[in-house]
Amino acid sequence: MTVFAGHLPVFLIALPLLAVPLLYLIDRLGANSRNVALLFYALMALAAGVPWLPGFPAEVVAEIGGWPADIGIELRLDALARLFLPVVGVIGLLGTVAADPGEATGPFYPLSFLLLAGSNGLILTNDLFNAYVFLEITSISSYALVGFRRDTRGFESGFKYIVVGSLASVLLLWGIAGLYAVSGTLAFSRFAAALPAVPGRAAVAAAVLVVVGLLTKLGIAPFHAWKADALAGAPRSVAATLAGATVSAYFVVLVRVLTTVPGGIGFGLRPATGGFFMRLSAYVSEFVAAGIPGMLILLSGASIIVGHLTALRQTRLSRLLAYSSVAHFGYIIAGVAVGTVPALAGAFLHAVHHAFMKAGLFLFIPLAADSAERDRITSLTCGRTAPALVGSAMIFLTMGMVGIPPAAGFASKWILVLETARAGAPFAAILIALGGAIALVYYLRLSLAAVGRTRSSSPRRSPADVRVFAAFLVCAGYVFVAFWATDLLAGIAISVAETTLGGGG
Amino acid sequence: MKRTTAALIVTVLVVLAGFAASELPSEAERAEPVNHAIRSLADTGAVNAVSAVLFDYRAFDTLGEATVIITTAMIVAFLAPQARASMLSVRMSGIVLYGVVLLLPFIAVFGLAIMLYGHISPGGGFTGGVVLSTSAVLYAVVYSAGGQQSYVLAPATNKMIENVAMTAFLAVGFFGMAASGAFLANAATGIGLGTPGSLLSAGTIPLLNVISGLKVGVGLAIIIISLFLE
Amino acid sequence: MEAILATTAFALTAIGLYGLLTCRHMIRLVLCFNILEAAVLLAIVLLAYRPEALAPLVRDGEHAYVFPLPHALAVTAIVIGASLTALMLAFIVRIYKSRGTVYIDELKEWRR
Amino acid sequence: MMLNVSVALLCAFLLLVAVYVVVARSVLAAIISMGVFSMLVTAVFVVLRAPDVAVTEAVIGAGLITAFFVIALDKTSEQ
Repeated sequence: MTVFAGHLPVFLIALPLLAVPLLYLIDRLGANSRNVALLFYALMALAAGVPWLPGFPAEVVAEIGGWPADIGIELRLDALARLFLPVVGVIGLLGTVAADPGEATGPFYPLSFLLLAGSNGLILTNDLFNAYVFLEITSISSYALVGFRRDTRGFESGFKYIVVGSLASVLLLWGIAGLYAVSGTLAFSRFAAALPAVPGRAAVAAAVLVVVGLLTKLGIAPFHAWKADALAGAPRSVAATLAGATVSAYFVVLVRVLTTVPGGIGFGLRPATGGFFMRLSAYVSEFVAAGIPGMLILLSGASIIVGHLTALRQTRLSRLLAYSSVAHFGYIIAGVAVGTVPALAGAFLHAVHHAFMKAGLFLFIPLAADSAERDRITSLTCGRTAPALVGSAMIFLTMGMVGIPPAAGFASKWILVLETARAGAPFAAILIALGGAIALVYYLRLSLAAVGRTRSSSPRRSPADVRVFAAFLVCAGYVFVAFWATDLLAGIAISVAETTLGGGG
Repeated sequence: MKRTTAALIVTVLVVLAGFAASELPSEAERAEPVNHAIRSLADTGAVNAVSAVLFDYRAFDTLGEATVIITTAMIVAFLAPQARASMLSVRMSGIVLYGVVLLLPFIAVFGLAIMLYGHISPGGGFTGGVVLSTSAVLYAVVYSAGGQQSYVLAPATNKMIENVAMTAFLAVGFFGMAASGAFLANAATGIGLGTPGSLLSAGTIPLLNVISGLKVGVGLAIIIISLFLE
Repeated sequence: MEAILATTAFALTAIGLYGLLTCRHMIRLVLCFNILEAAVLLAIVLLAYRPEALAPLVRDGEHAYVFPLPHALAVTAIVIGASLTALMLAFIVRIYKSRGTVYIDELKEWRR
Repeated sequence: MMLNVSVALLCAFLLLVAVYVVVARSVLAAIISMGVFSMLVTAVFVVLRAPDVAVTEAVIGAGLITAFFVIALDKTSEQ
């Protein structure tokens, strides 16, 4: 068990890479590579769950080439990785299973595996530059998958995504160079020891560049302009993977940077006293003084406002969901910026819940729209396969997005509101609560439009439909089960947050 | 965007960056980073310390980097239309044709040399691979002018080499894992490091040099030829 | 000398960013990305430089050598940058084929 | 001192070429000056005693990428 456990981080990255020549070989032999790809992907998702088995060590460190972190690269399977590996694996699997066989031609499955390898690498690596390399693998595969339909819209949104993503990469590279210049190391686990506890201007600027690069990849306002185009131009199953799995991997790197670089998070904002305007000016000066957490709080507030208000005006479901993602990552980043253990736990919990809810809603589109192109909210219906079930599951998922009780989104959002308020960022708390109200308006509109209208044309059922249906139901089922398992999940999230804050800083 | 606005934004950003960089910690305050060059000869047997970092200390980065090339080649080949298109409409003169034929072996040998001597002298797998791909592309461009397509290696062969190289890279990694317990291990596997400076030294580094060179060269050849076919 | 080169790296970044913000032609946009990339590479390689240190071709233990790690990072970044450039250009060619323009402000998806 | 002056000249030339890449009327001129730019960056790498980076930049930056650009320009300017 221990020998295997020590190798698991490497296997989680190397086996998806090995899948690329494997699929090529199967194609050459003339067999259908699709089923093999799905089987292999399912195995990888299962492998991502292995660290949860009893008896698995709490932290596994795999030194690549036998070199320790200061001269080589280390993979580290810690609590944070343990939490997010299954999320990435399962949602990636759902997206791959749900792929339309007409669209999933050519290098689709190899690219899915590269996406998985990149995401797993991002989650596992303990080295900033190695994270950059995996970020590029992940990004390049997602650029390609966004343009995969080879139509004008796909190409244009793909190109926009590439331009913004490359700019983010350049910023990230500058930040990496800066952090190496001030600390002399690239390993996350060594930044704290290599930098003074009160970092100088150069260290903060380098960390800000890295953080801004990652926020751009996450799609936080004002760096979110690419997100709606990319998610609307991509094939639906790919959009589910990108909005759920890939983003989670970027988020893990962001958390690793913030918890290991001095001046990141881990100290709360001080609550201000006095009258409203006094408090407001105190907040403004404190944001400046608070450095990176202050910047994160400001950006998260901007994301919540911009995301929800733009989502309100959308007529197409995929764009609505993309802007809603912007707002929800605003919530998550607010929790991260506050930086206390419960707030961070709330952020992790919401990131996991949001990944499943958003993936589920993206999978709703192929069930509800006539064709891939037409996802206008007013033209959606509840689908060919079991309309009542699809309709109620969709309503359940939207309840999760808004944060209404018997759905999973409620608990995590509640924790975020309470903890941001308690830790001295009441504006963020108010915005999160207000955002829920705005979200209620547009999700209600979606539900009213989609439910109660059955398809007039003759029902057409294809095997692909059944697979999308199954993947969609898995997401909805997660949202249902997770609500009743809130205590368990919150406990896990709190222990992850404790180790993340304690181990890094 | 208006030019003045752009200039203003850029000025503000650069002033901020300069302000930040003006406070770089001095040599005394900062922990001196590890200098791999001090230990690389003993650890890996490679004279070229950059090669030692690329293919031993941080070989995982290199695996990722080669994967990036493979991904790009896959995508660009997929984006290029499947229908046959002419590469260049002009026909090359005889002088060009014979000149290229004379030149090609030299370019190929040069690329191979850069690749094989990567652990001894500057250069290495990536550079050598690019030079090799240049020769393949030169051949394809010159001899495909005027409509007829001809390649040194057919696109299908290119693809096969790429996948074989990918498997080989991972196989070297798993060999290290089996022999010493660490993925991509080199000296720890018990492989002899040889005499520093000779061709067969530095353990797995020359092997990885050749593998990544093939991968990069073939990948870039696929990319350029696909761009031509667009 | 380090100060001159550091200033050059910052100035190149400024030029590249300015070009990114003002250029309409997509190919020129990609050129600007390459300038930005070169600026970062310059900064990274500059981190490795120490006066009086030799190039990292180790002959014996008596000399001081420049740091090989940033060089390796720079080589990796160059190759990744080349891949990104190829990808962007492939997308540009496809956009030209289907839309008939090379100017970003004439793309529909960008104006929403 | 000699070195400083020559590096300063090199950098000034580098910046000039970069500005020309951004402002040049014709895209082809910009692409070709990008090749020149890469060669100048290569020279800087040699000065900084980074032969590996210099070789890679010369082969990829000045050779390969210029070829990419020329092909792409050719493909986007045909009627």
